[in-house]
Amino acid sequence: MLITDALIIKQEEIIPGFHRITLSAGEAAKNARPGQFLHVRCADTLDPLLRRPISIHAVDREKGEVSLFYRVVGRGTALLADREKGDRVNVLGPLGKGFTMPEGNGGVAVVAGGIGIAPLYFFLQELSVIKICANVFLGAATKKQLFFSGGIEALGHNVFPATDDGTAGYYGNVVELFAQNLSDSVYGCGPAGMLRSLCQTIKKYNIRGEVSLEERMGCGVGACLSCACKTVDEEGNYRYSRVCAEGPVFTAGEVVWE
Amino acid sequence: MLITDALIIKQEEIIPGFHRITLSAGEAAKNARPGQFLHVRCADTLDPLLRRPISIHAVDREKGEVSLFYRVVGRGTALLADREKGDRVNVLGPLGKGFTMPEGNGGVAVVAGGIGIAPLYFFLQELSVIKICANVFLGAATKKQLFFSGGIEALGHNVFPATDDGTAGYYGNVVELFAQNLSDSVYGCGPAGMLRSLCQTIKKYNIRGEVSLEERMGCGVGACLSCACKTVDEEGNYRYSRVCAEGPVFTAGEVVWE
Amino acid sequence: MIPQNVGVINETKSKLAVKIGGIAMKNPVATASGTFGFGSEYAPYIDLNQLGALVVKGITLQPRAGNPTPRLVETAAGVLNSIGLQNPGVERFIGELLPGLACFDLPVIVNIAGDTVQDYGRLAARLDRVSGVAGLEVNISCPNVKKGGMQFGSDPDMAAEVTRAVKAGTDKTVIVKLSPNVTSIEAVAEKVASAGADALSMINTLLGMAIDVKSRRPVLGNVLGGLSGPAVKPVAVRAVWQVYRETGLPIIGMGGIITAEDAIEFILAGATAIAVGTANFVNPQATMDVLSGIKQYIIENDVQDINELVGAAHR
Amino acid sequence: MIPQNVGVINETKSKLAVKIGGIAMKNPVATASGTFGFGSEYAPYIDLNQLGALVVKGITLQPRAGNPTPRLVETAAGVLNSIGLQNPGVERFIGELLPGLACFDLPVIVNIAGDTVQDYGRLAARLDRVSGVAGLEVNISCPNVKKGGMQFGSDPDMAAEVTRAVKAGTDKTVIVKLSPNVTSIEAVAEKVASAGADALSMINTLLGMAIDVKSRRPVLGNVLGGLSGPAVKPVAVRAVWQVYRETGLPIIGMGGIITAEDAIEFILAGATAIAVGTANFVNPQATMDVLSGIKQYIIENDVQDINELVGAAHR
Ligand SMILES: Cc1cc2nc3c(=O)[nH]c(=O)nc-3n(C[C@H](O)[C@H](O)[C@H](O)COP(=O)(O)OP(=O)(O)OC[C@H]3O[C@@H](n4cnc5c(N)ncnc54)[C@H](O)[C@@H]3O)c2cc1C
Ligand SMILES: Cc1cc2nc3c(=O)[nH]c(=O)nc-3n(C[C@H](O)[C@H](O)[C@H](O)COP(=O)(O)OP(=O)(O)OC[C@H]3O[C@@H](n4cnc5c(N)ncnc54)[C@H](O)[C@@H]3O)c2cc1C
Ligand SMILES: Cc1cc2nc3c(=O)[nH]c(=O)nc-3n(C[C@H](O)[C@H](O)[C@H](O)COP(=O)(O)O)c2cc1C
Ligand SMILES: Cc1cc2nc3c(=O)[nH]c(=O)nc-3n(C[C@H](O)[C@H](O)[C@H](O)COP(=O)(O)O)c2cc1C
Ligand code: FES
Ligand code: FES
Repeated sequence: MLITDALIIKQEEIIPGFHRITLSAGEAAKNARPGQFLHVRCADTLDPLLRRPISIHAVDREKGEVSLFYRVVGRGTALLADREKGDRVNVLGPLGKGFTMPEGNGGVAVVAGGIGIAPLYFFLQELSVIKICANVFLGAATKKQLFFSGGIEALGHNVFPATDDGTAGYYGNVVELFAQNLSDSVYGCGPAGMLRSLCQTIKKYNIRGEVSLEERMGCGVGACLSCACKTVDEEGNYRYSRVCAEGPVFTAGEVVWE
Repeated sequence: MLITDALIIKQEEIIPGFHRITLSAGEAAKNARPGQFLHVRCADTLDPLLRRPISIHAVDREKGEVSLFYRVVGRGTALLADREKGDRVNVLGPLGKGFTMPEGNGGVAVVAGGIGIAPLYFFLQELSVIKICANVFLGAATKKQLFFSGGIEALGHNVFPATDDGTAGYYGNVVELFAQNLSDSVYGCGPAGMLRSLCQTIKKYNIRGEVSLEERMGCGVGACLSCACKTVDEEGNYRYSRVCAEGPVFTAGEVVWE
Repeated sequence: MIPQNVGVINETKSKLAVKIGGIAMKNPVATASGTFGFGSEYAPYIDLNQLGALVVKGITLQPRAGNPTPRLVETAAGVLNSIGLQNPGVERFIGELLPGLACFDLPVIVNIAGDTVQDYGRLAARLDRVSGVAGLEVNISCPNVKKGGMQFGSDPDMAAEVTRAVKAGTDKTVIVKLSPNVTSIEAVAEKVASAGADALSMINTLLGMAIDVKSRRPVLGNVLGGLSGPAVKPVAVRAVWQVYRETGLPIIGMGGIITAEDAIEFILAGATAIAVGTANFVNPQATMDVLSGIKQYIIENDVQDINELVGAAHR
Repeated sequence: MIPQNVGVINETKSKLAVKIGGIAMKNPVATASGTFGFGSEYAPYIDLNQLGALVVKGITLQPRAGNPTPRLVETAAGVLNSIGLQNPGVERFIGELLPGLACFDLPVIVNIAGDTVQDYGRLAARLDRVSGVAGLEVNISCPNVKKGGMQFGSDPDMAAEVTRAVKAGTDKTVIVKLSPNVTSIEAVAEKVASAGADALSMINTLLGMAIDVKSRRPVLGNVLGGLSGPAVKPVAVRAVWQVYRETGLPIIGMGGIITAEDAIEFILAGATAIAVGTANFVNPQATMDVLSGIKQYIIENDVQDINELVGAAHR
C-alpha cells in the first residue's frame, strides 16, 4: 500500500467514453491482486476534492505497469481522461480485498456487465497464469461495448457474449445466459441490478460466487466508514462492511440487497 | 467588451517567474486602450473560482493579438503559466478606463516599478504611433528585472533604469530618479509604495500625472463594489471608486493614500 | 421551420413562468442582490429582458460609503466579501438609477437594509410610491454591517418585527431574505411568515473570515465577511429544504448556483425561483447559461410546467 | 553533520510543543474524529508517533450500525457525510481497539457521543478508569443523529449540562467540540467554559444536503449530512477567532485544513492545536505534510515557540 505519482505510459480511448490508462507503478504492479483498486487523484485542485476508486484492470509485472479501464461518467473521470502520456497521476494503492483465486479443478465462470470487465480482466490474466480456463460471460448494451473479447480469448478463456440489443451473441441478459451455463464457481462485476440477480442465481443453485461492489468512497483505506455496504455473516448477523477494506469483493452470500 | 475563449499563440517565460502570454483575440485587440485589463479565467474548475485581472501589455492589431505580461505570485497565475500554446483561455475584456493619451507637445514621462511596466508598454506602443517620445524610468530590484528596455528604445523612447541593488542604471529608487528629471506629464504603474511616492512627487511639483492601481476584484465590470479605492473629487468629496470601472487608471490627484 | 421553432420556444417560455408573491416572473432565474449591481453593468453581456427578475444591490435610507478594503478574498470554491452596503441611498437610487431600468421588460426587486426597524418601514413606504419597483427584498441578514443586519436576521422576533414594519409600509410584494447564520432557519422563517411576508429568499452569506499568514492579520478590511459561492451550496440547499417543509411561502433559492443543475437542485428542494450571485463574477453570462440549461432539462425530462418540480425532492 | 541536524530537529520539536488542558502534545497536529478511524488505518502511510494527538472516531455506549448509504457525497471543495456514528460501542472499543494503540507514543483522545446527558456521564465514567486515554472530546454537535447531537450542541444550556455530566465522570481532560450550526458560537462556548470544560474543539460539520437532479431525490441515505473540507474553512476560522476572544480556554481548531498555511491560519486566529480531517482522504500523509510545513514556517519566520503564534492575528 503506497502513494505514487505514477507516470502515464499510455492513455487510450477504446470506444468513445471508455478509456484505458497505463501507469508506470512498479510497487503497485508487484503487489496488486485481482479485484483490488487504486484510489486516483484526478485533479490537483480542491475541486474535485476526493480521489476516485478505479479497479486494477491489468498488470504487467515485468514492465512495472498497471492499467485501469474506466468510463467517463463525471468530472473526475473526465479530468483523468484529459491527462496525457507523460503526465503524472497520483494513485494510492493497491487497496481492498480482491477475488479469491480458485483452487482445484471445478469449472470457473466470470460474469461481467459493461465496464464490470475492468477488474475481471486482471483476474482472467491471473487465472491463465495458473492454467485455469474460464467461461467468460460478457454482457453489454450493444456489440461495440463487448470489451476485450479478443484479448480474453487470447488468454485461453471462452467468451460468451450477450447484448441487450441482440447485436452480438445471446439476445438478452448476461445473467440469464450464465444461468443456462452454470459452473462450480463464479466471479462477477457490473451494475448493481445485474449483480443482484447474479447473487440470486448463485444462491438458487447453491454455487460458490464472489462479486465486486461499488460504493461512494472517502478515504479508501477503511477509516471514514462512508463506503458501507450491508452484509450478513454466517450466524445471520447484519452489519455494515466497508467496501474499501472488507471488499470490494464479497461472497455472494454476504451481500444484503435492499 | 466581450468574453472569448482565446487561443494561446505563445507562452514565454521572460525570466523565471515572469511570463508573457500572447492570445489570439481580434476584438479585444481592436478595442483595447492602454491601461485597460483583461479578466482572465486561469482554471476551468471551481477552485480557484474567480478570474484574475491582468493588464493588456501589448497589442498587435493586424494579427489580432493581445499580450499579457504577468508575474507568478499565487495559484491563479501559476495555472495560467501552465497553459501552453494551442490551449485556450477564457478572457473578459478589455475592461476599465485606460490612460489619457497626452495631447500637445509637453514632455511625457513614464515611471514603472517592476511588473508595473506591463500596461505601460502598451501605452508606449501607442505613444510611438502618435510620434510622442517619452522618458521611461524603469525601476527594478535588480538588473535582470529591468524588462523590455531594448523594446522600449526600439519604439523610440529613452530609457532611464534604476535598480535597488545598483546592478544597472541609477542606484536607488525610480521615483527619486524621476524627481530629478521632471516632465509635464507622467504615467505610472508599480507597487503601492512606489505609486504613493510618485503621487506625492506629482502633487509637490504640480504636474499632470496618472497612475494605474490594483485592488482585489470580483466581477471586473463594476457590479460588486469589491475593488474599492478611496478617491477625492475636485470639491474635496471622498468616496470609494471602483478600480475596475472608474479605474484602474486614476489621476494622481484623485487617489487618497491611507 | 421558423414558426415551429418559435412555437417551441414560446411553449417552453410559458412552462417556465413562476410567481413570487404578486411578482410574475417569465422564468425562475433572478440575480442575487449585490452581485449584479443595478443591472446595467451586465447589459453588455446579456439581454436583461431574458431574466426572470432583477434584484438590485442593497439600498439604505442614506448613502453609505462602505467598508475599508480589501473587501473581497477568494476561498476554496467561494468568496468572502465585506462590501458594507456601499450604495447611493434610496433617493439617488430612485432618481438616478431606477429610471435607466424602465426600458427593460422585467420585474425589478429592490433589496433594502436598515439599522432600525423604522428604517425598514421608511424605505418600504418610500419605495411603495415608486413605479418600476415590483417588490422589496428585505435584507435582515447582511452580516457586514455592525448595527442592524446580523441582529435582525438572527432573532426570529426581531425578524418578524422588521417584516411587519415593511408590510405596513407597502402593498408591493415583500420578500424576506434569511440568514443561514442561525440555529434554526425554520424558526425565523415561521415567524417571518406569520408576520405577513409574501415570500422568502435564502440564503444570504455565511459569516466567515480569512487570515493572511504572512502579515498575520485578517485579510478583509472589516475582519469578518460573508461567504458565498459553490462552497456554500450544500448549506443553502438544506436551508431551502427545511424551510419549504415548514412554511407555505414561495422561496427564491440561492447560494453557489453556477450551473442549471445547481438551480434545479434548489427548485427540487423547494425554491420557486432561484438567484445567481457569485457565478456572475466567474461568467457574466451565467444567468443565461443557467436559464438555457433549465429549458433543456424541462424539455429532456418532459416537464409540463416548472412548478411541478418545486419541492419535488420531498415527494 | 548528523548531530547538528538532530539538534535542529529537536530544537524545532520543543518549539512545537503545546498543551490542551492536561494533554501535552509534542506538536499541534491532531487528527479530526471520524476521519482517521482508530489510527491503525493510517499506520501504513505515516508514523503515528509523529502526531501531536490522535482523536478517534466517535464512540457511543452501545454499538451503532450507522446510517443507510450513500453516506458521503462530494461537493465543491467539500464533502457531505452522514455516517451516523457507526462504531462498536465503548466496551469493544476499550477491549479490542484501544490496546492496539498502546504501542504508540502519543496521546489518544476519545470522541464520545450520546443520546442523553446520562449517556455522556456514563461514557466519561467508563473511560475515566481506562489507561491509554489522555482525554475526551465531547461531540455535542454531530448533526447526523436525530436524538442527542444536534440539540445538545445548539442550545448553550444543554451544552453546559453535558459538559458538567462529563466533568463529573472523569478527571481526564475534557474537550467540548462545538457546532457551527448556531446563531452564536460564543454563547455556547461561554456556557461550556463555565461548566468546567478544559478545552474546546471546533468546528464540527455544517449542516447541509445535496439533491440528485436525475433521481430528484436527496443523495444521502440520511437526507441531511455534515459539510467538511476546504469549503468550510472560512466559517471555521471565524468561529475560532470569535471564541478565542470570549473564553480563555485552549482551542483545537479544524475545518478544511489541507496545508500548513491553513493550519497556521487557525493558530493565528486563536487555536492552540489543530486537527486534520477531510484532508486525510485526499492525502493519507496530510497530517505529516501539515506538520513539516509548520516546522518550516516557524524556522523561516524565526518563531521561538509556536505558542507565540496562538491568537497573534488579534494583536
Ligand atoms: C472499488 C471500486 C472500483 C471501481 N472500478 C471502476 C473501474 O474499474 N472503472 C470504472 O469506470 N469505474 C469504476 N468505479 C466507479 C468509479 O469510481 C466512478 O465512476 C467514479 O468515481 C466517478 O467519478 P466522476 O468524478 O467521474 O463522477 P461523479 O461526478 O463523481 O459522479 C458521476 C455519477 O457517478 C455516480 N458515482 C460516483 N461515484 C460513485 C461510486 N463510487 N459508486 C457508485 N456511483 C458513483 C454519481 O452518483 C453520479 O451519478 C469503481 C468504483 C469502486 C467503488
Ligand atoms: C487592474 C489590474 C491589473 C493587473 N495587471 C497585472 C499585470 O499586468 N501583471 C501582473 O503580473 N499582475 C497584474 N495584476 C495583479 C494580478 O491580478 C495578481 O497578481 C493576480 O490576481 C494574483 O493571482 P494569483 O491567483 O496568482 O495569486 P493569489 O493566490 O490570488 O494571491 C497571491 C498574492 O497576491 C495578492 N493579490 C491577489 N490578487 C491581488 C490583487 N488583485 N491586487 C493586489 N494583490 C493581490 C494576495 O494578497 C496574495 O498575497 C493586476 C491587478 C489589477 C487589479
Ligand atoms: C459581493 C457581494 C455583495 C453582496 N451584497 C448583498 C446585498 O447588498 N444585499 C443582500 O441581501 N445580499 C448581498 N449579497 C449576498 C447575495 O445576494 C447572495 O445571497 C449570496 O452571495 C449567496 O449567493 P451566491 O453564492 O450565488 O453568491 C452579496 C454577495 C456578494 C458576493
Ligand atoms: C466522514 C466523517 C466522519 C466524521 N465523524 C465524526 C465523529 O464521529 N465525531 C465528531 O465529533 N466529528 C466527526 N466528524 C467531523 C470532523 O471531526 C471535523 O470536525 C470536520 O470534518 C471538519 O474538519 P475537516 O474539514 O478537516 O474535515 C466527521 C467528519 C467526516 C468527514
Ligand atoms: S472509503 Fe473510507 S472507509 Fe471505505
Ligand atoms: S471588481 Fe466588481 S466592482 Fe470592480
